[in-house]
Amino acid sequence: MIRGKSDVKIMIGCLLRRTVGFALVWWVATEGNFTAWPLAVIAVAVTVAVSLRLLPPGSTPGLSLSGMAGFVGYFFRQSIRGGFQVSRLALQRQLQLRPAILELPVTLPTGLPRLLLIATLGLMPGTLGVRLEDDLLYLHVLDTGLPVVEETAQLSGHIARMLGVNR
Amino acid sequence: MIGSELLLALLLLVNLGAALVRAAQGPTAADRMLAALLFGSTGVGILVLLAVIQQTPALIDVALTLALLAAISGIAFAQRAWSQAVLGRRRGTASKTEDGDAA
Amino acid sequence: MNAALTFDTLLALLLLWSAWQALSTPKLDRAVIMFIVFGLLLTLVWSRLDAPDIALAEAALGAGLTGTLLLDALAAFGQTGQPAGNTGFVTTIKRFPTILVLLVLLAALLAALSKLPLQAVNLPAMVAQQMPDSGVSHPVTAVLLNFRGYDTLLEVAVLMLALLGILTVGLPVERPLLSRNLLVPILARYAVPLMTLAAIYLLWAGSHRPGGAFQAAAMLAAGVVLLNLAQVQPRWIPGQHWIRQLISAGFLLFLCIAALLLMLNGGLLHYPPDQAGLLILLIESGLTVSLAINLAAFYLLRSDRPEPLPNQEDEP
Amino acid sequence: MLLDLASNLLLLAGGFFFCAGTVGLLRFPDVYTRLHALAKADNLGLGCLLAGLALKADSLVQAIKLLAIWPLVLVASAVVGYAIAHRADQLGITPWQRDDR
Repeated sequence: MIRGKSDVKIMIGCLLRRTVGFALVWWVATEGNFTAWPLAVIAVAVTVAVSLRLLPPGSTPGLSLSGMAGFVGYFFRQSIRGGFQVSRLALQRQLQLRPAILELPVTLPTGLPRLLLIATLGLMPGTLGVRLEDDLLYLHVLDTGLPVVEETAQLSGHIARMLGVNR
Repeated sequence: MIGSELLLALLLLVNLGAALVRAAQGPTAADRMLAALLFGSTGVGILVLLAVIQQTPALIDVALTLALLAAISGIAFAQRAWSQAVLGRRRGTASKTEDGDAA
Repeated sequence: MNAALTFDTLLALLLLWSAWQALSTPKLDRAVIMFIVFGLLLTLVWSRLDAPDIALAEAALGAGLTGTLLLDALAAFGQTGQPAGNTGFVTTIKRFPTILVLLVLLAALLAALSKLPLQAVNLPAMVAQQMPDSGVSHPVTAVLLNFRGYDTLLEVAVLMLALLGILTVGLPVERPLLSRNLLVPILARYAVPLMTLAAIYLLWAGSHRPGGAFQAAAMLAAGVVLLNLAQVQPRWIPGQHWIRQLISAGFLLFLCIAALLLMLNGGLLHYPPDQAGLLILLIESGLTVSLAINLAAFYLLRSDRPEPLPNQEDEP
Repeated sequence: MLLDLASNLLLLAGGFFFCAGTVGLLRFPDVYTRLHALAKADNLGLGCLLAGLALKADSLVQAIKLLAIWPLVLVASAVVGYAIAHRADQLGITPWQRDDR
C-alpha cells in the first residue's frame, strides 16, 4: 500500500537497506569472492523479494545504532555471567537450585519489543521465559535469590532504547 | 597448533557421548529432545574445529547449514509432537524413570 | 598419543550405539529422537571421512528435514504402534517367508560382493583427467551432473515417485498445531530470507566446492516447513496444480536438455564442453526449485478434507 | 605469540562451558532447569570456541564468517528454548522444587 510521498521514501529506504545488508551477507558467505557477480545480483534480488513478502516495509522498527551498541554490550556481559552462573550451579557438589516461576509485569509495547525480551531472557543469567499472558510475563528462574526483577528492567530499558519505543 | 583443536574436538565428542546417555534415559520425551539440541550446538562446534584440523573450509558451510536448520526439529517437537500421550507423566522428576527399559 | 584415532573410534562407537538404540527401543518417540541424533553423528562421520558433500547433504536433509518429518509422523500415529517386542510363535511363522527372502537376498549380495574386483580402476585419477571438459571445477558436481548425469536424473525421478506413492496411498488430514507461541512466526519471517540466500549460495558453491542442487533444495524446503510451523504458510492441498507443474518442470527441463543433446551429439547428457558450465547451472537451478517443492510437499501436502476434531489449546 | 595464547585460552574456555552444559543436562532435575543449562552454558561455549578460531583465521572475511555462526545459533536456541518451556508449561509440568525436609 503505497499512498503518499513519505511511503515511497520508506519503501526506497527499506529496499536500499536490505539490498546492502544481504549483499554484505553474500560477500561474507562467499568469503569475498565476486567472480560470480551476476549470480550474486540474482541472489540478492530474490532474497530481497522474499524478505519484502514476509516483512513488508514499515513493519520493522527503526534501529537506533547507539541503542544497539548498548544492547549488544549488555547482552555480552550478561551472557558471560549467565554461562559462569550455570556452570557454577552445575559443577557444585550439591545442587543449590531453588527454582520457581515468577510473575513480572511487562511494560514494553506488544509485538517485537516484547518478543525480543522473552527471547533474550532465555540467554540471560538464571531466567527462562515460559508464558506471556496479557501484561504478565511468567519466568522460570534457577534461584529465587537472584536479582531477576532488576535485570529484567535493565534489559527492557536496553531493548526500548534500541527499538526507539517507550518502556 | 593443530593438536589443541583436536583435543578440544575429542572433549566435545565425549560431551556428545554423555548427552547420548541423557537421550537414552529420558525420562520424558522433552529430555531426549534436549539431548538432541545439545547435539546440534556441540555438533556445530565440532564441525568448525574439524574444518580447521582438516584444512577443509567447506566444513564451515556444513556448520552454517546445521546452525540454520537445527532449530526446526526442536520447534516441530514443541508445536506438533510433544503431547500428553507421549509425555505420559505430569511431573517431570528425574528420580522416577518413565521407561522401565531405559538402557 | 594418537588423538585422531581416539576421536574416530569414539565417533564410530557412538554412531553404532545410537543406531542400535534407535532400532531396538519399542518406544517410538525414543526411536525418532535417536534417529535425529544418529543423523547428526553421521554428519560428523562424513566430515571425518573428508566427504564434505555428503556431510552437507546429511546436515540439511538428516538433521533438518527428516527429523521434522518423523516427529510429525510420530504425532500423527501417537504411541499406537504396537510394541515391537511381541514375538510369539504365530508372528514368527508369519515373518518366516520375509526372513527367508531377506536371507536369500543377503546371500546373493555377498556372492556378488565377493566377485567384485578390488581397485579395478583408479576413479579419482580418471575424474581428474576429465575435469577440464566438465564445465565445473568441483569433482563431485562434475561426476553427478556430467559424467554420470543419468544417475542424477534417476534420483530426481525417485523423489517424484515417492511423492506419487504418497498421493496414491492417500494424504493424511491436516491437524492443527498442538501449541503455538508468538516467537516462532517472528523467527520464520526473519530467518527465511536468510535461508533463501543460503540456498542460492549452496547452489553457487556446487560449481567449485561442496554444495549443489540437493543441498540447496533441502535448505529451501526447510524454509517452507518453518513458515508452515509458524502458520505463515498454510498447508498445500492436492488441488493446487502449480505444485505438480513446478515439480515436473525441473525434471522435464533436465529431460529436454538431455534429449536435445542426444539429438545433437548422439549421447545422452553429453554436454559440449563450451556450454557445459552454463547448462549445468541451468539444470541445477531448475532441479533446486523442483526438488525443494517435492521435499516440502512430503511435509505440507495434506488432504483437503476438514479435520474432524478441532483441538485448540493455546492462547491466540 | 600473544594472539595464539588468547586464542587457545578462548578455546579452553569454550571446552569448559560445553562440559558444564553437559553436566547440567545430566544433573539438573527437570526440563526447565536443563533448558537453562543448554541455553546459557552451551551457547557461551560455542561463542568462545568460534572467537578462538576466528583469531587464527587466515583472512578477515573468514573470521567474520566463523563469528556469524554464533548469532544464528543464539537466535535458534532462544526460540527453541522458549517453545519447549512454553509447551511444558502448557502441559502442566510443574517445576521441580527443593524438598525442604
